[in-house]
Amino acid sequence: MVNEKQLKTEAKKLVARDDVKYVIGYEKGTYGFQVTPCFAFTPEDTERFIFSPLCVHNLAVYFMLEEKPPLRKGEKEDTRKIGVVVKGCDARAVVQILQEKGLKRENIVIIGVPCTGIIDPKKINAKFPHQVKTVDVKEEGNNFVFNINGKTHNIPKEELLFEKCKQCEYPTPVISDILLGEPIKGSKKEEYKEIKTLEKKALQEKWKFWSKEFERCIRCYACRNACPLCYCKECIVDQLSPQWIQRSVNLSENTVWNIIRAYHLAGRCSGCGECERACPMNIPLTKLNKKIEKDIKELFEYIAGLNPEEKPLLAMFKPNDTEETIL
Amino acid sequence: MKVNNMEKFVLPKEKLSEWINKIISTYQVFAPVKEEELIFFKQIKNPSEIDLEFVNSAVPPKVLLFQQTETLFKFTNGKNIQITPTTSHNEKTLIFGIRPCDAKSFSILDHVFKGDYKDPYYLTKRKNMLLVGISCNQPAVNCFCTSFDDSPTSSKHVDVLLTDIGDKYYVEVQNEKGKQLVESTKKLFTPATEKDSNKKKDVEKKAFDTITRHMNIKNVDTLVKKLDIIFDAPYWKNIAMKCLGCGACTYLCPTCHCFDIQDETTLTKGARIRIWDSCMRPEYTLHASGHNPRPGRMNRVRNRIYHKYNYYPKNHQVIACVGCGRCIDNCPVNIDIIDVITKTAEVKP
Amino acid sequence: MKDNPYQPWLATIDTVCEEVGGKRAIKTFKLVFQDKKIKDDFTFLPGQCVMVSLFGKGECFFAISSSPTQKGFIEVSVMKLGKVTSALHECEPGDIVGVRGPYGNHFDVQGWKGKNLIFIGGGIGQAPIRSLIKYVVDNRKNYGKFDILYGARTSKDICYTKEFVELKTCENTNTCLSIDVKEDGWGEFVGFVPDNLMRVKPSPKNAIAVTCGPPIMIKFVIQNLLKLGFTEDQIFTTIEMRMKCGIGKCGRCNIGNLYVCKDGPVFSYQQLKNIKGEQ
Amino acid sequence: MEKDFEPNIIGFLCNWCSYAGADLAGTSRIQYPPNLKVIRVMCSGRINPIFVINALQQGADGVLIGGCHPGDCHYERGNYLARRRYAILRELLEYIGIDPGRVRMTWVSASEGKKFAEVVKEVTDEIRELGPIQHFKRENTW
Repeated sequence: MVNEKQLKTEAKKLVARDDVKYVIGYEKGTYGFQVTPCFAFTPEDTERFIFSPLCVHNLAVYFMLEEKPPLRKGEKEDTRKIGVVVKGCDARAVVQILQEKGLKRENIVIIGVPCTGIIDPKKINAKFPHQVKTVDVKEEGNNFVFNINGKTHNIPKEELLFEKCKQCEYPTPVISDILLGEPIKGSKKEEYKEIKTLEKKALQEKWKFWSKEFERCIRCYACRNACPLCYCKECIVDQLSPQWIQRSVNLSENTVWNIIRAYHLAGRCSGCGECERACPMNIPLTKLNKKIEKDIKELFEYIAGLNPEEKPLLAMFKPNDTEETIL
Repeated sequence: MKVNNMEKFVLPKEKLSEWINKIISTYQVFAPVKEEELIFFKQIKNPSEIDLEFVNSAVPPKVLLFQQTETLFKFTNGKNIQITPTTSHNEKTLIFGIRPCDAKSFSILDHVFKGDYKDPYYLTKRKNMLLVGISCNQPAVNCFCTSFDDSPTSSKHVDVLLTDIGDKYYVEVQNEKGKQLVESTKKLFTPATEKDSNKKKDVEKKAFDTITRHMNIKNVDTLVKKLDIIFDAPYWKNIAMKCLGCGACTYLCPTCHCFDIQDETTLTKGARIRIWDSCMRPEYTLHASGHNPRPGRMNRVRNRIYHKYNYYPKNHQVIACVGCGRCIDNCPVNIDIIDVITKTAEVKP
Repeated sequence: MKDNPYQPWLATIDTVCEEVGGKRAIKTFKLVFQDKKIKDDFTFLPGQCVMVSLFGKGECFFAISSSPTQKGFIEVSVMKLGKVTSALHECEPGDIVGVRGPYGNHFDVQGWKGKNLIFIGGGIGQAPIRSLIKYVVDNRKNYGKFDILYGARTSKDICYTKEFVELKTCENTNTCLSIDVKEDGWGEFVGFVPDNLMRVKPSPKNAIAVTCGPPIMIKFVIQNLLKLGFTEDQIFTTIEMRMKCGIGKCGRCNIGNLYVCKDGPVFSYQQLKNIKGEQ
Repeated sequence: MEKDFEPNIIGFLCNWCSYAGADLAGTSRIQYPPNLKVIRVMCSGRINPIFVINALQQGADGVLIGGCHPGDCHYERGNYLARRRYAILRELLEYIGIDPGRVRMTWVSASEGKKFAEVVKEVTDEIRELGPIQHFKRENTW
């Protein structure tokens, strides 16, 4: 894991620069295992920065949430850069946004953190359900070490890691201005085991599975808002004319919403899993995203978020793309 | 309606199923049911479906009164328009296993839906609904109902409250409605002894002690005034920086009542429906002209908090928060309402 | 009151009057309730609003622009902007709409008896003021001098043109129109409404000023009224917000703890200044 | 399954090739099933996946997308883009549990009236076999 001191020093230097507006990192949360985004406007603010295996958030989302109120008379646009701390998967989201020209490279500064895996908050909360005081975590070999109420707990990493982290192929940010520590070579391989199991099931089984999941959806759109790549000015569900997806909350509309959300991320999703983490109804959204990721890898040999110069998957083609199912 | 001499009984645990079976024969019973590790209030046919090993249901039980999608009325589409009102829900319903905090939220929502204009959809359901609560023996990490002078074992807002005191339930009848319910199945209950009520007191004390997070509210008026003063403080902007505007907090809040009204049509018919909406979305207040009175996340986050802790007390003399902790549990970026309100004490205008 | 506040009464569009053309067209719709009893019993006061629904499209909150003294119908003036208003602009006489209301508070026409009234309107903001003007003109003897100021972008953007011509002949009434940009053949003031106000300089003595229009206009009109010596409780305005229910439940039209649909839309400047909330 | 079930199929046909192909099939009096309801679009690249999903939602039992042959697109690349989108959508729908036979794509040029009729027949037969769609049809329960 990253040296926090180095992180603070680099962030401090960055905030102090005239051309940087603020730097987004992580700080301790308000209780238990929570970590929360931290906006550093001054060098002093960076003192609060931390980095631990509890830093789940994909901070790239804040680039797209930056509000630009209309300029007043005589006011000049603030073109200062925004700095952000990113992990491997977050960096791919940034690349993807750059690729789509949603952001200008010169407007951002990226502090890259080679990541050794993040703890799934659901798993850790299930282990220590009544933890009020904030907890520090350290990584030692293949264990996470927690110091809770004076007692040390050693828990194997495998038990607590996010599923996505267990198969992460790009632990080191593919893009960064400042890289903290030594890059980690991705040694794992994404094998889409879960996806393949589900794929093999009979159509009816699959529908039974998904309809049960989608039925729970309350359409709060937390999945959309937590996603750094869902940044359309007007989302398709908010559109009134034509209203493709009705506002009624029922299986039909929920299914369409979930299909379309996943489809809109085809060839764009970096697999950070924020949608699933934000979902209060525990809908396994990564299972949808990963399926598309797997398909495009197989069909078009394309992996999202690796090269900012490349064209987006669905904005280009190869003359010999698959024709298998076309009549 | 209040029965002065609140009657207390005990119900042996093994007789619970029998009691519920009796209730099911006269009421539509909604009870906590587990689905994918989450608890939902669903209609049950059999007591075995009930799962009482939970603290908070995923979606608050307000969904049973103020449905996420409610048809207001139907109409025929085209030149000759005719309106058909929806039939009112006159079935007798009963929520079994509602938590005292969620029950309190109904009392809070009543203010909105009664008001100058009576909301028939909510009120008919409310009128026909009995609440059988269950005390919270093991409050969760983010529970803070005690911050509002309430108790995890309070029977104030339910008709009947059960408290798990070991091998039996301690039953408190709160009002006439609850009395009738118990009366009709009197055989199963025995009057509570002093030992039983002491046991309940122990449970209450234990539950109180389990709640370790507190929102620092000395006095509602002081808080309202304080919030009035710091309305323009940069504090709100700092909190809102983190906010993703996802709206999970509002959908899962037992006292949030905002809704949207939309028309849905086919070629020949249509309906006007009411669906939950969230003040965390920019579209919520966007005028057709393009003007938005709450353009920034700061305005929206502040509005959500003020609505609960300032506007609502001003209008209805009660804070619109019951301390269930759902918004804290489900916020993806750890915006913690306990923290937000507690820290306002130090904020300078 | 009906049992169900969400359910509208059916009304037929009687006539459609095109006030302003162009991209942001304005039309005035005269609506007659189908049910005779409601038609006779529907009462309101100037400043109040109704929810007009177009079935299959949605509902919109409009100020009633006709006067309570005109019985048997109500009028609403609508600018073509969103989904519902655009659809409404397609409507023809004979089409059916839904109406529910009246909602909100009203101008204190009783309390203002014997006072001089100053009306300052801009663009479509004239709609609630038109209702008020019609009412006070019909009860002319109860009120003092009238100053009517109205401004629009160009002479083509002026609503209720004919009625302004009639008002000019009304006794003890000073009607001043203005347009923002100079035009050939325009005989009246050229400039913004707040500037016209400084030119007319109505006296604050025993007077009430009512203003409605675009937010930016209201802001400067109020500033200028204060300069002219009006006190905060002499200035009244109406506010608009996005609304869905109209009855203080859906939660979107609040300014602080007040709901515009229920506690508004008429507010005195004194009230507005003291509420903490976004406008 | 009902015995005499006749499927409703929505056809999104591109203006320059498939639609002309359908026209030719008509003028050449080639018989093909009447189950296909055609919506003309300017290019197969215009077809947003939501069109397809919405058709299924509103009661279509199947969808047929028609475009120009690769290389023949009036807008040079529209059909290539559509091909990619279609491939992903088809996989995704199958993953959700919807028979991929319900959403088909075909290349029909303006001169292929006969091919058009054959494709429609094949698709109709296949969907007739699958029966009415029972997945996420909009119910409008109100």
